[in-house]
Amino acid sequence: MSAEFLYTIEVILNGLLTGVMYSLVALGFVLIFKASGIFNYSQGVMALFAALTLVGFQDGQVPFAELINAVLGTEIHGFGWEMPTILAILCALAVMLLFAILVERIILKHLVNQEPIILFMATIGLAYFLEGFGDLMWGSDIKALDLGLPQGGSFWIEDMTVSWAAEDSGFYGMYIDKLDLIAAGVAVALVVALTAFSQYTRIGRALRAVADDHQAALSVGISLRFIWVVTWAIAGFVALVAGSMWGAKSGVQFSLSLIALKALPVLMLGGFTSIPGAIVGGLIIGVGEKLFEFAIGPMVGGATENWFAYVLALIFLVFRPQGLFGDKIIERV
Amino acid sequence: DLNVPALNYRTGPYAPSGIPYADGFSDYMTLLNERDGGVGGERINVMECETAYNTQKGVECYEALKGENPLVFIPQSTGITYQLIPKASADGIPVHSMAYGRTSAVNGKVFEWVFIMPGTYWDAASMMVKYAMEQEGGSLEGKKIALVYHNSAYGKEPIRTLEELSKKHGYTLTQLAVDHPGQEQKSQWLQIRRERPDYVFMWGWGVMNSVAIQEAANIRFPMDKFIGVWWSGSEADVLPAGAGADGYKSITWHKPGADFPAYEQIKTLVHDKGKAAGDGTTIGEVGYNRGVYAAVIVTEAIKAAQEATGKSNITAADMRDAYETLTITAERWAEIGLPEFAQPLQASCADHGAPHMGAIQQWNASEKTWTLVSDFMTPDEEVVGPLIEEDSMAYAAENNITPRTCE
Amino acid sequence: MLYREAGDYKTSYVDDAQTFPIAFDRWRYYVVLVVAFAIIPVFISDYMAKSVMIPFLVFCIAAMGLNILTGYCGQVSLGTGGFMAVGAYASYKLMTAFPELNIFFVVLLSGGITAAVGALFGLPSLRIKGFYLAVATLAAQFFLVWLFNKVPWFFNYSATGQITAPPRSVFGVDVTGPEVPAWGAYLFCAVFVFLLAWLMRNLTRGRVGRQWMAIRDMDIAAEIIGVNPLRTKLSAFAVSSFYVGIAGALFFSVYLGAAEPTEAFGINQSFLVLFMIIIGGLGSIFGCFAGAAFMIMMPVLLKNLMVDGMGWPTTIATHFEFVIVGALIVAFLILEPHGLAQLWRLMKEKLRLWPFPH
Amino acid sequence: MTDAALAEAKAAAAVATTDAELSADPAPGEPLLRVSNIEVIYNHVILVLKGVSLTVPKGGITALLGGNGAGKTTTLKAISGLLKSERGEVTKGRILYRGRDVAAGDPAELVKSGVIQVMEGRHCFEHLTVEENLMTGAYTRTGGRAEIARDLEMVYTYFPRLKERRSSLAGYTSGGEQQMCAIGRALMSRPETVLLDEPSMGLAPQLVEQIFEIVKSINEKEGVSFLLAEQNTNVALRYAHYGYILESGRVVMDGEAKALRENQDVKEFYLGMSDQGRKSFREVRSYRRRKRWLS
Amino acid sequence: MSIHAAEAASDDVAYASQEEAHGIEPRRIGGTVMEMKNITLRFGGVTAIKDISFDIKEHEIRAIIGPNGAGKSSMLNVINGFYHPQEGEIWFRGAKRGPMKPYEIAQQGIARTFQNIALFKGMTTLDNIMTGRMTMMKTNFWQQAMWWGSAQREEVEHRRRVEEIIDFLEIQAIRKTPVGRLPYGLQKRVELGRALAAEPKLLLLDEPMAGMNVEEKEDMCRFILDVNDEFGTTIALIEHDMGVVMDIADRVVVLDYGRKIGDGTPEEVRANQDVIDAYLGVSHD
Ligand SMILES: Nc1ncnc2c1ncn2[C@@H]1O[C@H](COP(=O)(O)OP(=O)(O)OP(=O)(O)O)[C@@H](O)[C@H]1O
Ligand SMILES: Nc1ncnc2c1ncn2[C@@H]1O[C@H](COP(=O)(O)OP(=O)(O)OP(=O)(O)O)[C@@H](O)[C@H]1O
Ligand SMILES: [Mg+2]
Ligand SMILES: [Mg+2]
Repeated sequence: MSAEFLYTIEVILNGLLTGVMYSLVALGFVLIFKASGIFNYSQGVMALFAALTLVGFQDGQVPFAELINAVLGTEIHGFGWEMPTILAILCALAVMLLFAILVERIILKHLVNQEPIILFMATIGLAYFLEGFGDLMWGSDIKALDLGLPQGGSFWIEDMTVSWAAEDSGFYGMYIDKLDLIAAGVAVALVVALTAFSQYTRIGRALRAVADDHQAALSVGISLRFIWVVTWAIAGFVALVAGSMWGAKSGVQFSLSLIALKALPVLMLGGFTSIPGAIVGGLIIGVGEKLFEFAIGPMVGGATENWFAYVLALIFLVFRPQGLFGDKIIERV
Repeated sequence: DLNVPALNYRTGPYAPSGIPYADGFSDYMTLLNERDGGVGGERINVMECETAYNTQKGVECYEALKGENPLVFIPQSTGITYQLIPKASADGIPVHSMAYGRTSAVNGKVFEWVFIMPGTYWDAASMMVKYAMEQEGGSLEGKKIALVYHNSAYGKEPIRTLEELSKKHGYTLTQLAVDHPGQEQKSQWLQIRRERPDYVFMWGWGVMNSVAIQEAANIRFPMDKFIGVWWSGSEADVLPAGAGADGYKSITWHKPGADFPAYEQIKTLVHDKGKAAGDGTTIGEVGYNRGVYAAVIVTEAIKAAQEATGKSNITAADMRDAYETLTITAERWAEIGLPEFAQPLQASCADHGAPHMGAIQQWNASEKTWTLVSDFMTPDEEVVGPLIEEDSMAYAAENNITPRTCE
Repeated sequence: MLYREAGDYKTSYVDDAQTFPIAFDRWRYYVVLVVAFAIIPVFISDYMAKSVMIPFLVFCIAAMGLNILTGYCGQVSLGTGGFMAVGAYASYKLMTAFPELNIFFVVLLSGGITAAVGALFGLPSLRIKGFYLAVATLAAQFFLVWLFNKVPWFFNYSATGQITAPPRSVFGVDVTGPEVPAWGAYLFCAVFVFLLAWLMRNLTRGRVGRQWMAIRDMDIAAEIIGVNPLRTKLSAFAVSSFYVGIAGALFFSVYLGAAEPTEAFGINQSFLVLFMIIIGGLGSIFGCFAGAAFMIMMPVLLKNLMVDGMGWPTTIATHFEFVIVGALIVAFLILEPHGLAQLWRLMKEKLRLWPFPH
Repeated sequence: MTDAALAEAKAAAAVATTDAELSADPAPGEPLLRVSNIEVIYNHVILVLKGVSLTVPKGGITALLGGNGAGKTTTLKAISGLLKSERGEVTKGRILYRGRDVAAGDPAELVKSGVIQVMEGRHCFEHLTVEENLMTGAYTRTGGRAEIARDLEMVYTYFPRLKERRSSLAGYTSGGEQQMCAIGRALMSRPETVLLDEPSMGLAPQLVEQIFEIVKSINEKEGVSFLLAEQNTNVALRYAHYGYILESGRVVMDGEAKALRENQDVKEFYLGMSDQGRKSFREVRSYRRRKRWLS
Repeated sequence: MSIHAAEAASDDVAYASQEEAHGIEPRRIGGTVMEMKNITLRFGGVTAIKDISFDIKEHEIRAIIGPNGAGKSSMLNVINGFYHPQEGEIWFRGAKRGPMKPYEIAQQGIARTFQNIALFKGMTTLDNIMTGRMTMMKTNFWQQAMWWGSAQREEVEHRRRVEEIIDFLEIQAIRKTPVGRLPYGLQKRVELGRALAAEPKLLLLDEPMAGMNVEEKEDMCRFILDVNDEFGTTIALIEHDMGVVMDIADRVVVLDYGRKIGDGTPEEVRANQDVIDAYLGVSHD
């Protein structure tokens, strides 16, 4: 096989895996949208917040240290202990659950039956809040997140594939990032579990009902409050997963919240309401943007990935306005 | 009191880089106030204004502070610098964009109010090439250099210089743009893996740096051939990559570490008294040292201005004049408790960017320290000089400025 | 009962359709005009102009633009930043290519160019709706910014891609460049705001506005009763982009003076303008002003209060600023989901009844 | 009903409303739900209900009649707690169900305690299939699957048309099919009290009868109480036991259904009968009626 | 009675006599305005309309009735171009209609109301009715932008016409109320106003009287009859209240499961056994 060809395969494979990383973030969006019709802008910030909390627990940081020091004039920074990873994850999960409850109590409860754009706006307000709050709580410096997950190319795959090309073609073997592989596994597991949950359980059906019509859902006795807590808690869990995967790559700091922007085209392409759509969308976007950057990028100066992902999604949408797997947009009079 | 604004960014996407700098700058000023009662009998009043690295907020800070007799603005962002150059020049307040901002503003004939000490991006690019050349035994003929850059005005700065230099030294240059914020760089690094450049230079910023270093480690690119510009070489950039970052290099214009007498004094006179600007943990970090460097330049200029005018309460115009004639000798560095901290410098009417010198530092991941691995170098004037001349003259023409002669 | 309409009879349809049918409102409007054009310019300081008034005015225009599209025509757009960039770069190219052209016309032309670009990017709106469209407009946002960053022609081949506005004047008074007097820049923007608000009122009170609103409220029914959806949506995109383009041109040339696309016209800008119109009130001209005032002045106010007033460290103050602005957005939405404009209307309705509760 | 009798009935109702304590476990015929003198304001300014009182006895079918905008829907929503989601508020008065004040409660709780509303304007879940729509009705039920499946079959026997369309998205079904779906959905919850808002709207005449037959049979067989807001006065009064007539936010008349049917005004305005029998809709152009109770 | 018999009976004489039976002068019912020929409409597996043909004559009130889900609303949707039938032809005013967009059809003079009210919720009653006149407004965009002058003149002129409709429908009091707040019945009336404002040649009404009590239905009937009389508007009407249909319709077409099971005068239809079985059930009044 020619090296060119193998490189293309490599790009495609890596695109697929990167796409799965996007899907992890997109899943959180889909969950909340599917379950309440809310386009949750704060999903990215939630991922950041979850990851910050995880690192905070791991490193034994004192929450609000900066504020406490400023107000009381003290000099505290840490508890001086390090929490085992598992325990830290559990604690972070508990925090996300608490967060879900508070969001419902303080915000959503008052916004029943509002138009989608109003709810969207409220989540933007929430994002603002959480951004400031997360920084206040954990500080805005960069933190390394070590969950003990392997990273870097898999030697085994490289060694296995290096012989596929001619000796002197300069082919190193396929590069596959181990972290990406793990993320892919996690994402697939999540998708399977969540799809089953939303499609085949009583609560899952209620989730979809709420998304369609808040009032009608109330009228048949579905407790919006309960449903919202459930979905936001699950979304918080997904945010934690996404936040820690991405955090392992880039460190945990503010920019982590911007991964939401990479998830949006995925969401759009897969359909806002489809959990499997998030994965398929991620794969298409991942491959599409990587291939474009690989093949066309050098001709136009590169850095095309950000916009190309959106344009790609846009092209799909023109043919399928509800995304690949999204719920049909019912147009009737 | 002497008012020195500090447009810091302790929040937002670049906070990890902004925090240590802000700490260093303020701590040094506090030290002077505590130890010497300020400069020339006047206490220094650092007016912090949070920009979050955002241009609009930067402009607001400028407008809020310009009425309070500020001596000099240090914008802390290339974007803000571009805003301030015309404004501050009109208002008669010097702008010190310390190794960032508009490179051609180093030409004092055109940009009377702008200072770039200790050097420009073009200096940096040229010195990095020089270093690579030394490593390769004096020639880069037939070598490949890849530039990974932040897709913004800042990131594009070195391209022209590197292109000129490639003509001169015969290497080929591959440019790889990374879009803001740069969380995802798989394509770029796969390409690097494919093309196997001999060197990778990086003009990165924020999260892009740490991701790039992580990716480089992932593809097992030899880290000692991976050199970042000075804004891509601080603790925040290498720490997230952990052990993988070991051996990563970057250019710098001052020594790393906290091994200076002045730092001891900062610890005892500032930190121990609870007057630290931050939480006191950033001391000795690259960013911190940069803050100290900026503070030294400012205070030395104040001192010079006080000496030149004979009064302690100087104005922004005095400050400008002092900047233009600023001299800091090696002895002076030692005198202020920072021996060999940075190179001696001598600014002039035409050259606002002295001393134009840099050295390469390398990261040791196990000890979590930077160490200098080269001597201080000078840039290739032959290449950089004409570029600066061309760009600054274009600006002058566009804005109807008649350059000074600087006799 | 200060505020009432009793006794204020209208005898013609023209009177009945006027902008401020209630005499008290009319007077208040005249007072605002006098303050804006005669009093503020005399007293305005550099800080007030540069940090508060000019950004406020510029964002009023952008908010009006987006409100036409989103508030009146129901098409949510997140491409505002990108369209502002089009306005900015258009004005830069026009200013440098035709130095003789008066800046007033430069700004108008920039709006026109942006309108064309906006209409182009509005094409998918025929098929794509709701949040899908919102996300799709991000394609415009990212693509435009990338374009201005990559194609050297747009920034006149300068080394770094930064663009700087050359000095230009109107009636001998500088409005762009470094030597601008605060009142000059302020008035220049204020005139645009006034003209564009008037234009917006005209467009939204008649046939065009009704077509937009019909599409917004129920596009299928609108089509069935005779509204051409393509023309209507595209016209909304074009008019909206015209406003946003003007805002971008003013933002770059009068307010910032220099810009690079990635930062000044990033996605944050898109969101900021969207906040404004939602907080202010969708489908309301007053809402644009209220929303812009809220989003521009609130942070400045908070900052001054916390840092200068209470002497808090800047970091903590900034974090709190986020927390407070976020909390306020949510609080306002809970209080009145239809924005400040609706709050204002309800207040007026209550005032009319006052002192009776119903 | 004579004026005197009417006044008497009103006085009796007033006495009853002051009697706050309702039995938590009423016997058939005793008040199950009581609305006392409620006032509802939308958006803080629009006063819609101006003191409405009514009582629903256990095991009874109570009709709520009245013209457009009289406030029927608002009354029902006030009871079921859905007002809050429309920015409406009960500012005065009390709503007691089984002796418990439900005005401030969670709608879901109310459904759990057996009160379900069929909303005006159908409100099906568009993106769920007809069958899934019906299943959401059983959301609050804790009984076994078998029981739910049995009830589903029952709904399908009531509305065979739904069975045919069971797997199509509710959003694509016709107006009448959606109406059946909404009613069927409510029945799926095995309610104790049903608030029916315009069940006959958009249904074919045959089906209207059928629906009321269903109501009647459920009422008789299972003792389910109904409060129904209806415009189709004719049918409503034939099946209801007791009726209230609402006019711009006030109860203007109430009484046994039979008595109401005999009332001159009701005959004329709600049943379309005049002294000469039923009028043709063609003749309406030549006259306008005036309501007596409004003068 | 078989379908053919029902069709055969539908000649002008038949309803002239019906008119006389009601003691009102016979209206000038003219030639065929609209003709549907063998329309078939499918949605995936569902066939909503199967091979239906019928016509609408000028100035008549044509009722369409049938059980729920029979395809009545779909038929109206076909007429105004929202649904495109897979088979069949539509002839309007003597010409076969090609593929057209709904708004083009509206511009030809077909207006309608909807079963699920489709008013523009964010606008006032006045604005809603003014949108009905959109197709008749001629000033261009620039004139609108300037307002003073032609745009304003035009606005006032149309406003005058709309005020007439408002007076006619007796909704003066809610002129400036946002329609979202109105009770159901008034919304239906506003919707009728919006359709009337377009001065249509053919008016399609989808259950205009659903959710009304007798008094309101009478009002609505009056409006419909007046429109029909005064403006000579042709009306196609879906309604489940048989009293109304029998009283005001000139001819009735009955659909069931997408098929036509009856067509003729109200009396004929009422006597049709198929119709009784499928739709009417036992009559109660
Ligand atoms: N969300 C709302 N906001 C403001 N006003 C409202 C709202 N909902 C209803 N109203 C007003 O309340 C009054 C009563 O409305 P309601 O819907 O209860 O009447 P109804 O008796 O059910 O009439 P219909 O028979 O037409 O359904 C109406 O005048 C209406 O304008
Ligand atoms: N867009 C669509 N997609 C799928 N099925 C549809 C669609 N529109 C209508 N149908 C189906 O076609 C059939 C006829 O629907 P239609 O709305 O015409 O009924 P209708 O006669 O108006 O009934 P009703 O009296 O209940 O309003 C129904 O079974 C409906 O489910
Ligand atoms: Mg109602
Ligand atoms: Mg129908």
